[in-house]
Amino acid sequence: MFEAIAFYLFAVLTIAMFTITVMTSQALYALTAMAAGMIFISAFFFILGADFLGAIQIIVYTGAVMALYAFGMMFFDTTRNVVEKQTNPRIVFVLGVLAAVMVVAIFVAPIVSDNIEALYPINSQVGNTQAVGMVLFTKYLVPFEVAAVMLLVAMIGGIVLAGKKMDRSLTLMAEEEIAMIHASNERHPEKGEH
Amino acid sequence: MEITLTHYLVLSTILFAIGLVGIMRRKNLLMLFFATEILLNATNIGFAAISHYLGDLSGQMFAFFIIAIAASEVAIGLGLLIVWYKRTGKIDLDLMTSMRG
Amino acid sequence: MLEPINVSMASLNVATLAPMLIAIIGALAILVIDLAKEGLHKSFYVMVALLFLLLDLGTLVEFGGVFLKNGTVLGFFDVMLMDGIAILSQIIIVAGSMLFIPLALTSKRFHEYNYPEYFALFLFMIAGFQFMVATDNLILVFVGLETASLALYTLIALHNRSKSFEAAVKYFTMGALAAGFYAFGSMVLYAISGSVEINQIATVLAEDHYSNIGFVLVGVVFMIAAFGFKLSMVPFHTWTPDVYEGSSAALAGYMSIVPKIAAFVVAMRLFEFLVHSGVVWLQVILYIGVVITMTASNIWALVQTDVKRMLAYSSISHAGFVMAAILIGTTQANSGLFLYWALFSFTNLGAFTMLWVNRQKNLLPGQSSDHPYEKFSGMIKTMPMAALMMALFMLSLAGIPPFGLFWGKMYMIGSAVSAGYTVLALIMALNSAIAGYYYLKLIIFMFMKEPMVGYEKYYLMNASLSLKTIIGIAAVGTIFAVFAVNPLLEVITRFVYNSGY
Amino acid sequence: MLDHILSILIFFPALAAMLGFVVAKDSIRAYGITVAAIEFVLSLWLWYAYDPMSSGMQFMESAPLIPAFGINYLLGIDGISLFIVILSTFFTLIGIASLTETRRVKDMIITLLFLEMTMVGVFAALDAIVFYVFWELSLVPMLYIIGAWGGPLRIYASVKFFLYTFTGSLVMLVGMLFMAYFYYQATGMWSFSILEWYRLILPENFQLWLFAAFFLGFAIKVPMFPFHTWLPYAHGQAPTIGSVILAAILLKMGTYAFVRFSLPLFPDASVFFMFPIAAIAIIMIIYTAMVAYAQEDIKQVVAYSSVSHMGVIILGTFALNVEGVSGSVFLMLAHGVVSGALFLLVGVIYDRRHTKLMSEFGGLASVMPRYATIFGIMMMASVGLPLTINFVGEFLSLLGFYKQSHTYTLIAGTAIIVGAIYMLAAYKKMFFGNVTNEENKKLKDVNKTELIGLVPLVILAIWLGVYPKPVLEPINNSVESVIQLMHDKAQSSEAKARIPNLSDAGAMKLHQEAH
Amino acid sequence: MELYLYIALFAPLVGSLYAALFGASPKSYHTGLIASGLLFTSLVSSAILLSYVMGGHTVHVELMTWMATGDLYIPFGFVVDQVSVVMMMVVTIVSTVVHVYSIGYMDHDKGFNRFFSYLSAFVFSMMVLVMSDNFAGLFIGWEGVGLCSWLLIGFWYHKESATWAANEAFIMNRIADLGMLIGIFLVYWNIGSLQYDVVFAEIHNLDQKVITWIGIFLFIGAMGKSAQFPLHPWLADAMEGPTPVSALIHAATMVTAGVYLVIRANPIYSEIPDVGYFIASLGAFVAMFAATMALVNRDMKRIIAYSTLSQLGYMFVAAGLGAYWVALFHLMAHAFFKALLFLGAGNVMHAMSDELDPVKMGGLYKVMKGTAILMILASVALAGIWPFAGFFSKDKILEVAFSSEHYILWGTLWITAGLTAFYSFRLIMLAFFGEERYKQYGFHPHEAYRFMLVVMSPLALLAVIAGWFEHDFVRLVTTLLPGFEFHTHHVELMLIGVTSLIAVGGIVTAILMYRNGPLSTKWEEHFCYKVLINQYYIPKLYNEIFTKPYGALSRFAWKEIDIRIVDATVDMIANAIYKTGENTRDIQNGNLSTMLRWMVIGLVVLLALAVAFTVGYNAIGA
Repeated sequence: MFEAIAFYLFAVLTIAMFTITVMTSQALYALTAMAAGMIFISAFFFILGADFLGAIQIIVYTGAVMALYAFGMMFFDTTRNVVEKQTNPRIVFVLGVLAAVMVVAIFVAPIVSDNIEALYPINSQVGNTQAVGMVLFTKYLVPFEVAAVMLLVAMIGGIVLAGKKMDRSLTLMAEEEIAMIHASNERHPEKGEH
Repeated sequence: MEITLTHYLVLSTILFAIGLVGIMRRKNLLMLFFATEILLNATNIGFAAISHYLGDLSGQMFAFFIIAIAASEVAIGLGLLIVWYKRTGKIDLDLMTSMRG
Repeated sequence: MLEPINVSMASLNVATLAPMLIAIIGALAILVIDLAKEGLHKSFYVMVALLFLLLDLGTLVEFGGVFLKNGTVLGFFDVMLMDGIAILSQIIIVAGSMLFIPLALTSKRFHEYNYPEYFALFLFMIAGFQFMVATDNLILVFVGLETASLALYTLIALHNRSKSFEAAVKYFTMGALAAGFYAFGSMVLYAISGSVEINQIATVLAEDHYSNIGFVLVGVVFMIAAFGFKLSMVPFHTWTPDVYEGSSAALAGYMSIVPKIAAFVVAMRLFEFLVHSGVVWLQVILYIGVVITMTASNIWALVQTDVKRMLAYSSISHAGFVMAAILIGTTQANSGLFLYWALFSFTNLGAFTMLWVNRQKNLLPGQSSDHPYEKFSGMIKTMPMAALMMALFMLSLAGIPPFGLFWGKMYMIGSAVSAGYTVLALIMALNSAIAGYYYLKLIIFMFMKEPMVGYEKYYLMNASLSLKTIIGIAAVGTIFAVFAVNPLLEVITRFVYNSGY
Repeated sequence: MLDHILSILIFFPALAAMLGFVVAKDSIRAYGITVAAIEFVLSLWLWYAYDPMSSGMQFMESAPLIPAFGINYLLGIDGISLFIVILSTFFTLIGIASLTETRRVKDMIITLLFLEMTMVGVFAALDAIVFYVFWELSLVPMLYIIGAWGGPLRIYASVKFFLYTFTGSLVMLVGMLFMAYFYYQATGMWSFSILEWYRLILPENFQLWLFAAFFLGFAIKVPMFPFHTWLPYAHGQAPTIGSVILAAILLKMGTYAFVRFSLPLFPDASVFFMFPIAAIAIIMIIYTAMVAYAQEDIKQVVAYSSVSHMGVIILGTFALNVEGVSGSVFLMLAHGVVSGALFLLVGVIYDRRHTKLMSEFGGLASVMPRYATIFGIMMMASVGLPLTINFVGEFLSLLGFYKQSHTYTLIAGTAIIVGAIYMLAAYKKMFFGNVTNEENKKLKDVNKTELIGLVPLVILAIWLGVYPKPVLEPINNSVESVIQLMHDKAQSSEAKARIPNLSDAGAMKLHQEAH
Repeated sequence: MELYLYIALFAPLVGSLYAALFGASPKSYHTGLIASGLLFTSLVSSAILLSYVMGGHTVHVELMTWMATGDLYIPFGFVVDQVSVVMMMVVTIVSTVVHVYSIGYMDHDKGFNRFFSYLSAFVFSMMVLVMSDNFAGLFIGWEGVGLCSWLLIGFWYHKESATWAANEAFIMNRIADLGMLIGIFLVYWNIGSLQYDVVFAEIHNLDQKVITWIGIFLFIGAMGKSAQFPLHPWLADAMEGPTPVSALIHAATMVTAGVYLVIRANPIYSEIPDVGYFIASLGAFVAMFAATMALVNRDMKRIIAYSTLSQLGYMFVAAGLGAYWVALFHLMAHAFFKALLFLGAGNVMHAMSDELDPVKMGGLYKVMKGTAILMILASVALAGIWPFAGFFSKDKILEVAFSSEHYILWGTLWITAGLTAFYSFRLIMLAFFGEERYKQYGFHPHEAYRFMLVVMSPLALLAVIAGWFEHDFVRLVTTLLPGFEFHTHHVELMLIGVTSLIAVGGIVTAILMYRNGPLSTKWEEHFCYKVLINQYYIPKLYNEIFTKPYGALSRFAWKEIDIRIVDATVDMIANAIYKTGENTRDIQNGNLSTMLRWMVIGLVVLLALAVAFTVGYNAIGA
C-alpha cells in the first residue's frame, strides 16, 4: 500500500516536473523543475531497491549535470524569459501522445515468459551497492573501462571545444595570415595559446 | 492495489513521451538538451523497475551506464553550444539553417 | 555475504581487448606526447596514429587467423565477442581509418589538425567503434557507440567554422534523441528477455515462441529508429547531408564508411535473428525501409547543387542498398554487405579525397557551399588527370563495371535474387539507374562544360603528396577491384559463414 | 599468339590509349590511325585463322576472375561474332582515319580507342558478366563523345542515351543474376558462362520472365519501339564519328545479344514472344520510316532509318530459322556498313555548312558530284537494292520470317517501300533541283581524307552484296548450331514446330544438291 | 558458248563502268562510242547465241554462289534458252540503236558521260533480268532496271518534275516489287528452291491455292514494272527523262519485263487459268483505258507512253490467255516500232527545242522529212496495218481472245485497235502536216544528225519486217513455251478483215479530223475531254488519298506520337522523378526542430505499424 502511494505520488510529481521542464518558457523554472524531477526519480530507484543507482542519480544528475546546465544558462544568458517561435505546436503534442498511447497499448499486456532467467540475481542478503560493485567489476568491467574512456573523451572534447584556441579559426584564415600569427607567437612565446 | 512492472513501464513511457514533446517543441538548444535528459531518465526508471521485478542486476547496470552517458553528453553538448554561442551569440536553433535542401 | 569470485586470467581472454587497447593506448600516448612537447607538426601525429592503427590492424589479422582455426573467441565474461563479422568489420574500420587519417596532411592548414587532441580523439573514436562491433552486449554497444559518437561530434566541430558547428550541433542533438531511442529499445528487449545480450535475447524469445510479440515489436521499433539514425535510413537520415556538408570532406568521407559499418554489424546481430525467426513485420518494415531509403535519397540527390551534399545523399542510398543484406539475411547477402562496404570504402575514399583536394578556405564568390558543381566545370581541360580520377570514382559509385562498386552491387543484387527477392533486386537495379543521373551530372560538368574563368586556382588547392597518394591508392583499388573481389569474397564468406550469419 | 588473340584484340587498343596520353597533340592522329590499323590487321588475321567450317566457338580463352561466384574471363568467337568484331575494328580505323574534328583531337582518339576495346569485348565475351562489363563500359566513351563534341543539345542527348541504356541493362543484369542462380540450383555451381547456360533447360514460365528481363536491356539498346527515342537525340547531337560508331557498332550489341542470349537460352519464350516482337518490329519498320519521312534534318532521317532497319533485323532474328537468323546477322553487318557510311556522308556536308537541315541544301548533285554519287550508292544500299550489302540481309530476314507468318512478312515487307520513300525524298531535297542557296555554290567536293573513309565502305557495300559467301558461310554454320540447339531445348510443341530441326533437314539439302 | 553468254551479259557493264569513270568530267565522245561499241559486241554475241539456240541447244551456266544459308541456295546462274535469247536480241538491238542515237541526241548535254554510264548499266540490268535462271536473279535485274530507270528519269535532276517522276516511278515499282518478293518467298518455302527448272518442275505438285497466291503475287510484281492499272501513272510521268531513255526503257525493254515474267513463269500460270483470265481482263482494260487517255493528250511523249501502256495491255491479254508466244511476239515487234516512234519523237523534240505539244508544231514534214517518214512507218506498224510488224502480232492477240471465246475481251481490244490507229495518226497529223504553227511560237526546227536517222533505220526495217518471221519465231519459242490452239481457222480471214478495217478507219478518221490542224478549243470544255486529259483524275486521286495523307500522317507520327507521346513519356518519367525531388527537398529544410520531428514521426509510424500488426496477430492467434 505504501509502495502504491509512493509510486503514484512520485509518478505524478515527476510527470508534473518534467512537464514543466518541457513546457515552461522560463529557463530557470525548467532547470529547477528538471532537477526536482531527477530527485523524484531517484526516489523510484530507492523504492525499487536500487540504492546505488539512486545515490548516483542524485550525485551525478542533481550534482554534476545540473551544475553544468546552470553554468550554461548563465553563460548563455537564458535565465530570463525564453522566446521560442512555435511552429505547428499541435503536431508536436499529437505525435507525443500518439507515441505514448501506442507504446502503452502494448505495455498494458503483461509479459508472459517462463524462460527469463536472472543472470545476475539480486541477492537480498547482500547490499545493493555491494552487489552492483561485484557485477560491475567482473561482468561489466570492460564497459566500465570504456565508460571511463568515454568520459575522458567527453572531457577532452568539452575542454577543446570551449577552449580559447577555438576563437581564431585557422580554417577560415588565409595561409599568409596563419604564417604571420605563427611568426608573432615565436617572437612572443608568452602570448602563446594555453 | 499492487504496483506491477506495467505501472513502471507506463510511467517510463509517459516520461519518455514528455521528453519527446520537449525535443520536438524546444527551440532553445539548452532547453532542448533538458529534454534529452528526460528521455534517458525515463528509460532509467524502466530499467530499474525491470531489474527489480526480474530480480536481475543487469538493468541497474544499464541504468548506471546510461547515467554516465548522459553526463558525457552534457559535457560535449555544452561544449558545442559554447562555441556556437561564441560565434553567433544565440542558441536558438531556428537561426541554424545555413544548410538545407 | 557475497562470495568472492575467482577469476583466472586465462579464462578472461585478455587478448580480445588487444585491438581496442592499442587504439586507446595510442590516443593516450598522443596526449602524453603533447604534454611533453608542444607544437609538434601534424605529420608527426598522423604517423603515430598510423603506426598504432597498423598495430591494431596487425592484431586483428592475427585474430582473423585464430578465428579461422578455432572459431569465435569470447572474452571478459563473454562481453567481448570476437567472431568473424567482428573481426571483418574491425578490419574495415581500422583499415578505413588508416586510409582517411593521412588526409590531415593537406597543404593548407585547417584548424582541427592544429590539435594533437584531434588525433587522440580519432583513435578513441576508432576504439569506440571497435568495442561496438566486438560485443553482443547492448550495454557495451551503447557505451562504445557513445564514445565514438562523442568523439566524432567534437572532431566535426573542430573544423571551426559556423557550418561545422551547426553540423555538430545537429548531429549531436539528433544523436541524443537516437540514444534515447536506443536506451528505450534496449529496455523493452530487456523487459521481455531479462538479458541485455543479443544471443540471450534471441534464445529467450525463441523459447517463448515470440509470445510477447507486441513487446518485441516495440523494442524493435525503437532499435530501428536508433540504428536508422546511425545508418541514415529515411526518415532518420536528415542529419546526413547537413553534417557532411558542414564537416571537412575528409571527415565526411570517413563518416560515410566507418560509423556505418559499425552500425551495420550491430544491426546484423540484432535484426537478423528476428528476420530468421519469421518476424514478418520486421521483414516488411525492412523491405519498405530499404526501398524508401534507397529511392528517396536518390531522388533528393538528384536535385543537389553541391557535390558533397550529393555524395551525402548518395551514401544514404548506398547504405539503404546494403541494408537489403540484413533483410535478405543469407550468408551470401551478409558477405555481400562486407564486400560492398570494402569496395565502397575505396571508392568513397577517392571521391571525398578529390573533394578535399579541391577545398579552398573561403567560399567561392556567389556560392553558398564548398563544392558546387560549377566548380568542377570544364575540369578535363584544366586538370585532366584530376577530372579522370573524379570521373572514375563517380562511375564506380554509379556501378559501371568493371570499377569497384559494380562488383559489390552485382553481388548484392545476386544475393537478393538467390533469396527470392526478385522485386527487391529489380528495385535495387532501377535505383542504380536513377543514381546514375547525379553521378553523371558531375561528369558532365567536368567533361562537357567550359571551365569557369578564374576557378582554375581552386583545383588541387589543397593537394599534397600524401593526398595524391591516397587518391592513387583509391584509384588503383577501384580500377583493379575485380582482381581483389575473389580473394575478398572467399575470405569474407568464410568469416561470415563461420560466424553463423 | 593465336591462343590469346582475343585478349590482345580487346586490350591492345586500351593499352594503346593509355600510352596515347604521352603522345604529342599534333602526332596523335597518326598514332590513332596506326593503332587502329594494327588492330584491324589483327582482326583480319583472326578471320584468316578462323575455321569457317566449324560452327562452335574458336580461339577460346578462359581465366578465373571471380571463381567463387562463377565469373570467369571467358572469350570466344564464332561465325556470328567474328564479323562484328572485324566491323568494329574496321569502323574504328575508318572513323579515326577520316576524322575531321579539330577540337581536342587527342581526347577524342583516346576515347575512341577505349571504345574500341569495349566493342570488341562485348562481342568476344562468352561470360555473361564479362559481357555486361564491356556492354556497360561502352556507354562511357560514347557518353563523352556525344557530350563533349556534340551539338547544342548534346548534354541532354548524352544523358538520355546513357541513362536509358543504363536502366535497361540493369534490368538485364538482374536477369543474368537470376539465370546464374538458376544454374546454381540446377548444378550446385555458380556459373555465368553462356556456354554452360546453353545446357540449361528452363521451365517455360521462368523463360518468359527472364526473356522479358533480357529483352528490356537489349530492346533499349537496339533500340526497339517504343524505347527508341534516345536514338534521334543521340544521333542528332553526336559528332559524326560518334554517330558512325553508334549506328554501326553499338546498336548491333542489342541485336547480337538477342542472337547470343535470348534465342538459345529461352527457345520457348522466343517462340511465345515471337509475334508480339514481330509486331513491334513491324511498328519499328513502318512507323519510324514514316517519322523519318517527316524529318527536316538529314541526320535525323538517317537516324530514324537506322531504327527502321533494326526492325528488319529483329524480325529476321525472331524468324527462328537459319535463313532468318543468318540474314539478320548479315544485316547487322550490312546496316553497320551502310548507316556508318551515311552518317559519314552527313558529316561531310555538316563540316562544310554546319547545318543538317535539308531545306538549306538542294542541287548539291551539280556542286558535289562525287559526293552525290557516293551518297546515292549508299542510299540505294540503304533501301536494299539487290547486289548491295543490305539486300542480302533484308531478303534473308524477310524470307526467314515468311516461314512463320505470311501476313506479318507482307506488312513488314513494306519496309522496302517506305524505306525508299523517305530516302528518295531526302535525296531529292538535298541533291536534286537547282542550287538555290548562295552558300552551297562554292562547296568543295569530298576531299581525300573523307574518301579514305567512304571508298572502302562503298567497296564493301557492293562487294558483300555481290559476293556475301565468305561472310555468310561462317555465319550460317554458327547459326545452324544455334537453331539446332534451340530445337533440341524447346519444350512446348509449338516451339518444336516453329524451330526447324536441322538434322532432319539434311536429307532435304541432299535432295536439292542433286538438282 | 558460255563465253558469248558472258560477253553478252557483261559487255554493257564494262561500258557502264567505263563511262562512269568519266562521270563527273566534261563530255567526251569516247565514252559514248565505247559504250555503244560494247553494246554492239553484246548484240553480236546475242546473235551468235540466237543461232546456237535455234539449233535446239540452250546454254546454262552458273557463275558463282550468291546467297547460301540454311536450305537456301541462290547462285548467279544464267540461262540462254529460246525465250531469253529473244529478249536478249530485242534488248541488245534496241539498246544499241538507242546508244548510237544518244551520241547525237545528248550532244549538247553536260551529263553526256553520265548518261552513257546509266544507259549501259540499264542494259546490263535488263540482261541480268532476262538471262537469270532463277527468281532471285530475276529480282536483281528487276530492281536494277528500276534503279537505272530512276537515274535516267531523273537524269535532269535540276528539274523538279523530273526528280519527282523518278521518285514516283521508283516507289511505285517498289510497291509492286514487294508483291514479287512475297511471291518469291512463297515459291521458296513451298518448293525449297528458286531455280526456274526446279520450280517449274515441282509447281504442279503444290496446292492449287498456293499456286494461285504465287501467281497473284508474282503478277503484282509484273504490274508495277509493266505499269498496269492501278500502278500505271508513273509511266506517263517518266517521260520527263531524256527521250532515248523513253525509247529504251519505257517502250522497248523495262516495261515489258512484266510480260516477260508472266511468259517465263508460264508453267505457273498454266496451272491457274483463273488468274490468267484476270490478267487478260486487266490487260484488256488497260489497253482501252490507256488508249482513251492518249486520244486527247497534248504531249507527244505522253501520247506514245499511253500507247505503250495500251500495247502492254495487249500483251497481257495474250499472256493471260495462255498464248505466251503471242505475247512474246508482240513484245518483240512492239519493241521495235515503239522505240522507233520514241526516237522519232526525240528528233522532233530536238528540232522544237524540247517543245512537246504537237498543237504547237504542224507542217514539220517539210523540214524533217526523214524523221517524219520513220515515224509514219512506226505508226502504221503500231496501228497494225498489213504487212507491218504490228499487224502480225496484234492481230494474233485479237485472234487469241476470239479463239478462247472471250468475246468481250476481243471487243475491247478491237475497239482499242481503232483508237490506237486514231491517236497515232492524230499525232502524225498534228506534228507533221497542216499549217506550220510552230512559226507562231518562234521555233526554228531542223532535222537531226544524219547518223541518227541512219541508226534508226534498222528499227524501221524491223518494224516493217519483223512480222514476216512469225513462223520461225513460233518454231523457236514453242520448244519452250506451250503452243496455243487456235480454233478460229474458219473465221480467221474475217477477223483479220474486221480488225484491219477498224485500224484503217481510225487512221482515216484521224487524217480527216486533223488535216486542218487541231480541233477548236471548244472541245476542251467537254466533260469527256476533261476526264481524259486529267487521266481519269487518277494521279490527283493518288495524290489526295496516298501522297498527302502519307505526308500528313508522317508528320503526325513524328510530331504527335513520337515527340509528344513516346518521347514525352520517357521524359515525363524522368521529370516526374526529378520533380519529386524538387518538391520534397523541403523536407530537409535545415531546421533542427523539423529534423527531430521527422525522427519522431518515423518512430510513430513504425509504432503504429507495430501496434497494428500486434493487434492483427493477436486477433488471428485468438
